[in-house]
Amino acid sequence: MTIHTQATRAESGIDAARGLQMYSQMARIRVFEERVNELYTRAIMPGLAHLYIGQEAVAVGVCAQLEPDDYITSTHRGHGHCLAKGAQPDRMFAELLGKEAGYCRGRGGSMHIADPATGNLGANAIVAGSAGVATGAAFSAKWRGSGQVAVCFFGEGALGQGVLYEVMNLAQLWLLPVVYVCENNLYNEYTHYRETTAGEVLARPAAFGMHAEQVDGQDVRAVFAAAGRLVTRARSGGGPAFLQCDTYRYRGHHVGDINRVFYRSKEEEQEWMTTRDPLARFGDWLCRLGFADPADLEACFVTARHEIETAAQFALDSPFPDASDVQRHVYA
Amino acid sequence: MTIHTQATRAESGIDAARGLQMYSQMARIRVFEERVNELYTRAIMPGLAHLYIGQEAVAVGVCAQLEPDDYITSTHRGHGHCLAKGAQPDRMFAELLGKEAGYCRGRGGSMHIADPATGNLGANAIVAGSAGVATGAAFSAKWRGSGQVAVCFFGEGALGQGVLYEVMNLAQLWLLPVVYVCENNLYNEYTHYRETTAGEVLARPAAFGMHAEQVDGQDVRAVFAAAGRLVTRARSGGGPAFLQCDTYRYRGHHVGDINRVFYRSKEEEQEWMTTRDPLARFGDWLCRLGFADPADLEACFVTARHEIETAAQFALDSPFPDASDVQRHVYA
Amino acid sequence: MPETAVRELTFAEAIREALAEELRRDPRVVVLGEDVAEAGTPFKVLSGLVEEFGTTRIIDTPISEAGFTGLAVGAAMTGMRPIVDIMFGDFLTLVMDQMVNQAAKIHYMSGGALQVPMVLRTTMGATRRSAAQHSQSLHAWVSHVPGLKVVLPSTPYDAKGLLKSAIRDQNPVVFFEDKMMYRLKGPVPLEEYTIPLGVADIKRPGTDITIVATSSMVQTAMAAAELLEQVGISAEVVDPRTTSPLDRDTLVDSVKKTSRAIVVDEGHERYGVTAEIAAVIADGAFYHLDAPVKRLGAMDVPVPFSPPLEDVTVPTENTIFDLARTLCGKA
Amino acid sequence: MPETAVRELTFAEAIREALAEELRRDPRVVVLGEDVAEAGTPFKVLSGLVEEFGTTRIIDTPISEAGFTGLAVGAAMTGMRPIVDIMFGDFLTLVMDQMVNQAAKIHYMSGGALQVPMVLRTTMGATRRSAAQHSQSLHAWVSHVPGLKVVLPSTPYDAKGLLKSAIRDQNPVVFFEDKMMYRLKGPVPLEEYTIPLGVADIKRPGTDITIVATSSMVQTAMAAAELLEQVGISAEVVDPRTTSPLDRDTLVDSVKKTSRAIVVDEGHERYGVTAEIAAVIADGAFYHLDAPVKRLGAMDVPVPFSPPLEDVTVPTENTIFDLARTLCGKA
Ligand SMILES: Cc1ncc(C[n+]2csc(CCOP(=O)(O)OP(=O)(O)O)c2C)c(N)n1
Ligand SMILES: Cc1ncc(C[n+]2csc(CCOP(=O)(O)OP(=O)(O)O)c2C)c(N)n1
Ligand SMILES: [Mg+2]
Ligand SMILES: [Mg+2]
Repeated sequence: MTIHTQATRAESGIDAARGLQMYSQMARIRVFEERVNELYTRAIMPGLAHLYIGQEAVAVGVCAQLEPDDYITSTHRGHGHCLAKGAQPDRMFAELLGKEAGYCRGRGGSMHIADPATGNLGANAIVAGSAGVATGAAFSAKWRGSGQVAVCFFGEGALGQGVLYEVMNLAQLWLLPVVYVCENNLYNEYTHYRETTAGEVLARPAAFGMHAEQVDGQDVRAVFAAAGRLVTRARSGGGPAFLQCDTYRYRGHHVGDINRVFYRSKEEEQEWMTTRDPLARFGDWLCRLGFADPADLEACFVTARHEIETAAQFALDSPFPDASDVQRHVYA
Repeated sequence: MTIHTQATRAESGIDAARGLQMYSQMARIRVFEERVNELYTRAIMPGLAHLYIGQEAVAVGVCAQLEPDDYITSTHRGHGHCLAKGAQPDRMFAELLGKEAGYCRGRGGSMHIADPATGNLGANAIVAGSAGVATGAAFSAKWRGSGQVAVCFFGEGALGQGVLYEVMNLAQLWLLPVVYVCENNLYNEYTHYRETTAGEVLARPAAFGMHAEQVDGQDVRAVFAAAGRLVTRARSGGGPAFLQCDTYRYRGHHVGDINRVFYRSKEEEQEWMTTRDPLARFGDWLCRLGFADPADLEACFVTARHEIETAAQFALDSPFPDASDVQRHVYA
Repeated sequence: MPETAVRELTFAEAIREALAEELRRDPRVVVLGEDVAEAGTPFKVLSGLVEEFGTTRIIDTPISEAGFTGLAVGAAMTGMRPIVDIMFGDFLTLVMDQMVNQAAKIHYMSGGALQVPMVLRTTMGATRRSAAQHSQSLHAWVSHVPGLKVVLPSTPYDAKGLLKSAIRDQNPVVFFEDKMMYRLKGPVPLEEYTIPLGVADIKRPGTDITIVATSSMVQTAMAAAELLEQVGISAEVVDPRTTSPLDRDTLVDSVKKTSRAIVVDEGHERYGVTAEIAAVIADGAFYHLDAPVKRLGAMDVPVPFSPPLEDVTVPTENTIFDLARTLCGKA
Repeated sequence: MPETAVRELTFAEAIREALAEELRRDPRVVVLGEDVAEAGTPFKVLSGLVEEFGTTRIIDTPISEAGFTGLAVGAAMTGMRPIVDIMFGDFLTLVMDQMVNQAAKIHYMSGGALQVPMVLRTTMGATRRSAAQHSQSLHAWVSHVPGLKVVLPSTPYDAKGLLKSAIRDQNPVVFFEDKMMYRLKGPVPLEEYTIPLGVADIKRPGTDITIVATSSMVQTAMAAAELLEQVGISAEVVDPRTTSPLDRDTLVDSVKKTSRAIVVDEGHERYGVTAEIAAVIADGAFYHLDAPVKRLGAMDVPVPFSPPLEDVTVPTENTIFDLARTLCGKA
């Protein structure tokens, strides 16, 4: 078990093109989520949404190491993973608005976006609910000899669910090509993870003899480097691994969670946003190495805003499903 | 995390009286189980039974450290735990035969014997099924400030069940007075535990920061010593602990499991029975220290045989419950 | 309802008051669940309790439904009266072993020696745009299990009185709260009262047709009854209040009087609560029925997220009204 | 049954043969469960399969029902056709989240994009002296869940044909085998055949009363029908074979003909399968019924260990016989 917190440039293997690509992906996620928040606040979006703002480096760093046909599974806080794995914002917005043009034809909504075409086996509204699915996809990949890898994204709250331990044991026993990515954003809803989690997180996978690493989840280069190692290892038959990414959600647990002082301080939020912002840090690095200048970074945001706006408009203009269609897709 | 395999005399704190008491308790369990086997083979006992023969040192070593009002929970292989905690063979046989005089008035049978008067909260036919119950009893003891300790007995197969990890996390978080006693008899039914268990057993509790020890479960002195440490620790507010006892069941998974060569060799069985038998080893030690002579040991068996025979006869002569009574006790 | 000083409380407030009173009354009562303490649950139903009772009585847990429910079973067996909070009824899937193989059976399996006085509070109900894994009404499952009692209050008054009885019961009780009713207001007496488990309540008397409804569907049925009155049909609305035990006699007697019945419940229709109640009525009132007993459950589809789809999956006052009119031959 | 070369197979052999044929036919089929390989399960139903297909197809798992069922869901979504073995139906409690929140809903929640072609085989049935945690018949729960199909074969012939269809189905299917029937013998054709899911079978034609029965209760109903014949009552025995989908029309048509019905099932009676079927019949055949539709489920008690107690908890040919005689006015 090794712990890495910083990746050298060589290790990370990020060149200018790749760097800008990753930066724009992160910008896209942030702009997407801002727009979701706005749609919700303006009471245009039904239900709830759990925003990924602040955690962008995790999804982007990991997914940048995946092939298009590699699998991911996601959580209630899934928009970032979907986008990073290749989903398009227009069909995502359509799904969030319950429109027929959505990835799930409006049946799923924010917490259930699935997109088999990009290897996304679905977000999941049950905490740890996709641990079995991801492990099974890895089982299938190994069994079929397809060379695919599965990544299971989950929050540290999922460490409370027994099924996670059951499948980690299976994955290690059978050396399945699955990487468990634990996004430790410090909170299970409104409770600090230290109040719910005895011992050290990495000791949990280690209990099954599983290779486990920890990275600074606000440093996309570190995430990218670690994910690269673990995905390559899994793909080449080295078995499963566990990657703890230390991160932070800037906003509420969900869009309606506005008054947060009863569980975390404004200072803490401020500290993470100002000193550890994944976009700011990565942007700085890109500029320092001459891979980009501030105008390039701003251009990424401009492009993202344009794309997201067009996508949102598409979704807003799209029709709802026909109510007479409600009984379709119960059975295949 | 410390690993002990041998206890010195001083550590074990066993004197002649205590030693002979523990030896007779082990003899009683063995003779009880032999009689169960016979009742089953002669088709007198309904259902199935999972015999404890070979594992006597675990139940006796642990329960000898418990107060009468301390709690235990048990498993499908539960007769040894019941007897060691103070249950009487007559009402146990009655239960096994489905008689009204049984501990559960015949409603429970072999896999569900419970006896609140001796702190026994019940055997359980769900693997790991009593992990929650034991942890809750410890929660209750701590909450009520009663000074009681709960011991959760389970086979190594229970390491496959997620709920065990959920409650170990709770027990450690809240420092509950519970000792998880894992009887590793090498097999989950007909499958070797190495094929079902990735990594090392003790790393599992350690993952939650829980104190964990391993002992030779065929050495009742070692079990007694370790249990003493962990029970005292729990009782004095030190929190939960995990005790792995390496042991072996001499007979089949259940009474009907006669042909075992497809999953384990006769040599292996022979080896355990001849070189590590808990009664033989403890008897030798008692004699070596002058606490007993062979005649004393034989006398324990004679007494046990007499007690068990009387108990079995009582049960055989007892009436079945009245069928008209079948709907009682569904609700309290 | 007894004649006494009353105020208007919301459904959530009534539940909170029942909990507070029982926490005050009996030191063995504790509440366990995710975000129950400072957060007071995501629905804010428990807001303020931790301030009065502290974190030793209102206990935040990890996201371990099976674990803390199992812990509650053991605590209940050994002298406490735990109340477990399962945030969404959909997560009952995770605690079925603890509730069904452990809690429900221990009293019987021990021949009466052990008891499990615990309450599992959870939610039900769709149309909240929460999609398929946060909208289920799974009370049929637990109603099927001998050893469990199952409560489905439909008003603030019933919620308070039934919850207090559930907490004092010596058996494991599953208590379902429809999320959509938390803000519903209704009269609740200032004085202490309890409502026994197993007694149905005639929410509105009538002569032409009986509408048996559970939980929030009682509200929907009451609205339908108003509409029916306008077309000259007198509907009796009967609320069983507990599906287990089920007050068979009150249901059957009502239908013997009206000779027609519709059973409305928000669980899926197939193999759901409407099936049991309809079967009981069709049998018990057979010789008095002028029309087949009809059922309106939730549509047999996973609950869709999209609002126009979700809205057609649950019974409404209009679907009840239309069906009742047809049954009464006045459509 | 088609006219072709037949032999007598036991129920267990028929299941094993179905599995072997499908394992041969489709390389995507694998079997996962506890002690399924060398041990061939404690019931020996899978004996010999590992010898032919090896441990990459017949896979022993840890005692992790939720874990390996969840794994099967993911494998099914990604190109395999796993068959999961849950030793005792009582352990369904442990896999409800995987089956209900995951397997059953994924196709719908994804708007049709994903499919979960898997089979969960498990057992049911009491009177084996296995006590309350190893004797339950919990098929009502899964029958309540849209997205799942539920199969309850009653003969070796049906078991083979239905299991083959279940394995080829694109949906998650729960397949219940009554432990008490494993040694039951019956004719099974040598030639390949399948039986579609959702088609009831009239096991015995009759004119005076319809006995709808599931799983091993079909055998009990057949025995009761023999007894009834001796007293001049002609009973039609109808086996739905699948509770979901339910072949409503065949059931209702039979009762329209006979005008009387008893529904027999080994799950608990309250909120069980008998409720749904009785409600469907009481509604669909309302204008043809000469007597109320009666139900015989297992008694609503945890299954007791003691033989004289256990024996009175399940319907028998005598209880069916007595009830049918009373219903037909010939008691
Ligand atoms: C099994 C289950 N229990 C409870 C919930 C309610 N819930 C939704 S999100 C959440 C907290 C999850 O925390 P974490 O896993 O750390 O993810 P994060 O929200 O921080 O991204 C809870 C308790 C749920 N969805 N599923
Ligand atoms: C949840 C659950 N799954 C499967 C079983 C069937 N079963 C009974 S005992 C057993 C093996 C248990 O092995 P272990 O825990 O090591 O105990 P041992 O029999 O060796 O004492 C199994 C799989 C069960 N009773 N409960
Ligand atoms: Mg978190
Ligand atoms: Mg073992």
